[in-house]
Amino acid sequence: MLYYIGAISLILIGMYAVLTKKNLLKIVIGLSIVDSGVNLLFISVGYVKDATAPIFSLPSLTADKMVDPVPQALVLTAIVIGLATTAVALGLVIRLYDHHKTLNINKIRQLKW
Amino acid sequence: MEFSPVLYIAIPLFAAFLIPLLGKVSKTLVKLTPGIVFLYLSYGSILLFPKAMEKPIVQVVAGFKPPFGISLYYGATAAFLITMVTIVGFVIWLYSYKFIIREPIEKYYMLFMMLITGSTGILLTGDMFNMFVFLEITSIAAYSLTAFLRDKDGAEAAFKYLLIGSFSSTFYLLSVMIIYSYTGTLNFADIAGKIDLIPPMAKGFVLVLVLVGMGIEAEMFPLNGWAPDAYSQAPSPVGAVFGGIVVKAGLYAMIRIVFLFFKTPEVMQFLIFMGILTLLIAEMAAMRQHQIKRMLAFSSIGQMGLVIIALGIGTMGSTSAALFQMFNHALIKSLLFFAAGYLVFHSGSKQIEDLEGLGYDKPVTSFFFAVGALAIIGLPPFSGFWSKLLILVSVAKAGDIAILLLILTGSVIEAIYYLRAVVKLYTRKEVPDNVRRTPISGLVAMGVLAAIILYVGLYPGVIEKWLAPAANNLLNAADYIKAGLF
Amino acid sequence: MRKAIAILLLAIVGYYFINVFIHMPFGEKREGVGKYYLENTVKETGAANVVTAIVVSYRGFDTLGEVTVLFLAATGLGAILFGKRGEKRRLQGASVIVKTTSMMLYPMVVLLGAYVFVHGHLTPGGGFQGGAIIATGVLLMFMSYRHFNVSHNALTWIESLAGLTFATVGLIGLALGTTFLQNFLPLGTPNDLVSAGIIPIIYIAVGFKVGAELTGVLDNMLKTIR
Amino acid sequence: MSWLAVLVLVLVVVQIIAALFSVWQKDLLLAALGTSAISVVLSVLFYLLQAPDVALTEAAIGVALSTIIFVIAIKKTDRYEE
Repeated sequence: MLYYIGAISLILIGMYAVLTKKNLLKIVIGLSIVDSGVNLLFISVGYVKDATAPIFSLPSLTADKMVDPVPQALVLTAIVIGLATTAVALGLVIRLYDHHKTLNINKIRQLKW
Repeated sequence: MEFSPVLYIAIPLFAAFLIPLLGKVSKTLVKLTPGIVFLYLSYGSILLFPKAMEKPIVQVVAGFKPPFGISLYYGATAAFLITMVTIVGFVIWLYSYKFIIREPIEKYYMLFMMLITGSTGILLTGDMFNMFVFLEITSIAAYSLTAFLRDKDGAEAAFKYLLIGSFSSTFYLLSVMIIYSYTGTLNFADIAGKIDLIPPMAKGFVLVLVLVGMGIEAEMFPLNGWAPDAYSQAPSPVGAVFGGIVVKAGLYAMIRIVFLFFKTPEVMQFLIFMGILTLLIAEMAAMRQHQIKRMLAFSSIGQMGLVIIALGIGTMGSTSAALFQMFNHALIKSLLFFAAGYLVFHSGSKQIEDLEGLGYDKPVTSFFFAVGALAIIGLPPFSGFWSKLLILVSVAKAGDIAILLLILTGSVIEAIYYLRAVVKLYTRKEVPDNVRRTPISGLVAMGVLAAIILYVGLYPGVIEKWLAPAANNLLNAADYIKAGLF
Repeated sequence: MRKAIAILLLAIVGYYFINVFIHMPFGEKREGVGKYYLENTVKETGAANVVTAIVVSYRGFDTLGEVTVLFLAATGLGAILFGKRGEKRRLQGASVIVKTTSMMLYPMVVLLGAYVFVHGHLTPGGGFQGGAIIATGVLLMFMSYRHFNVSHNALTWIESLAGLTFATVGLIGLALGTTFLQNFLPLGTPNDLVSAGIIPIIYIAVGFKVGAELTGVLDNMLKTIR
Repeated sequence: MSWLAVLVLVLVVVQIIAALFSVWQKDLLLAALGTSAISVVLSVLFYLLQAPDVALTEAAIGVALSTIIFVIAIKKTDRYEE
């Protein structure tokens, strides 16, 4: 339960940053915090009490005493995708800074938002 | 080896990984690759098309039966839309061939090919998380291509798109998570059978998450703020891909999920309502635009609104009309973007004002623009006429006069601003001598699209006979479940 | 004003979140595909690590897509930052101690990365983690040596060949009359290094590809002139 | 409450503080380090949730690479938020 609360707080804090911050890099940081929150939420959904990791490294481990492996596999994918998005976002930030010499969105806005 | 639906993804991916190596040999080879890929895929689609119309082809990946492995669901609707995507994709490639002269060319072609492949994947997949992956492929290619010209506005539009797009994917991922936590499965057909395991509160939340997440891709009001900027700042062929292909994929995904999991009268009413809002607000906004590509972008949003209305009505007739409209819109909007791309190039300005007199200076390109404009308004003898007529008939049959009138209002506004642009084009004015010509490949691309539009307009039967199975496949959830979980 | 709207919006979202998750069972066993994977993975794929089996085999198609996402990000970053490259980095070279340490650490880090992805089907970790570790090692060298450079040619070759290997392994399955990405090699004994059919091949390809792509991303960003 | 629950509580609180810190910190470099701290805690939490694969990924990607690309981006732009 504690995990859920932590994860949801992360998501909300990240979204708050994205919605209110004026600095481009801050917005990207907010996005990455949201990503972390979603990942934590997903893993905690797959958790089973008193179970082990889903790896049959010892003969004594049995299938009915293991956590759900599917969320783990999906989060693995999601983390990498999050990194890809962050990289592209930061590339765009560098480009924008190059044009405007500022990171403040209020000074950048040319197109209507 | 028989053509299998998985090749829609596998071959472009293979080609994309090959492009950097080909780039070391020659640039021409790189430029030709996407064309060959799409030509081959179009050929495959046409082979596969009749089979998929009879019975959905469910292709298993990695040899595990659904729901344990990922399966691709190539049903009639998907077949209809994917065939459209591959053909339009080929034509857009043809147009790009001479249009894109800016380096890095091999990166452009790679991203361009993956943008279309990602959309194909969204249309094809039968697995919820797999759809997320393809959504991300599409989005990342789209962000990069929006900023491809590397100017001020391009980077800004791309950043805006990225911001909204990240919200879209986060929401979608959250919905996948909630669904998985209750049903324990990710396969669409399997989830549809177990949807009642989700308690009502969570189900409502999932619905909101999906509508917001996919609504952003489908440009539903009020989530479409990214679209006009992205469309107008991206290179023209990319604008055509956005309007012709990516939006269709997003809309299909949203409608597929809603129809499979949440098909209640209230949701359908809500779709109609949102469709009307999208249509009217977008058409009104398009009216006020001074830049031609922004006008096209808003018109594209408006057309999506029209499609959402027709899908929301949810009868057999309206659904097939909606699919027909999607098909027409893909062709016509691509044509308009093609023509607008060269008109902007020739006049050196994005403003509609500055197009004055180009109709005499660049007759062929302007003619194609006029054809596109008339077709999208819905005048005979072009294909746009039939789909709009079918939508109106189906709305009238459903007995809702208010909706009918609102659609007509939208269409009238649309007609006004398109005709305004066309009239501007054909107003006589001395234009400074312009030696730049529209290259042959661009003209051929436009010609092909115009020919298809005219042909379908004269013989609507060629498309119409496929609409019934496609609409049936979209509407009939029970069949989907049965086919998806053999 | 903007903050007030944001807080209001987030309050609504948060309210729904809490309402949904307060009822979500935590730490309970669940029926569904997860259970099936736990019971059948060793038998069907020969991999001891169930997560790896899911990532590479059951949901291998996702992984192919994921590799592509990373590939697109590297390509897209190259396109966005194109023309902004300067060969001169402003970064100062590090001190002798740092340099020597990195020189010693570098091969070990790369080796660790390789170990992680070669053993992906047996122990925690795999292609993505291994690739990321290798990229970190390269970064170490970037940071401490001003003139350290990776060959672009080599990166392109590694990236492309690894991607082609993945796609080809998939297509072989199709060509043999089974399905895309289906295993066509013997499964071997679980917990052996050479076991689990095509899983190690794919994960090694993924490891090389991810390593090359992330290095490319870092290189692209580092060499951008301000 | 077992010691494990206390540990989780502490970690979650640290994580939330780190998130708030990186959102409100005006020095972007420190904010980026804040996200790195979030990832470290996240990685430990993943380990406690019996997900070693994901913990390893988060450690390699979230802690190291993601932070580094942030730092590079900050170096190429402005360090302080206005």
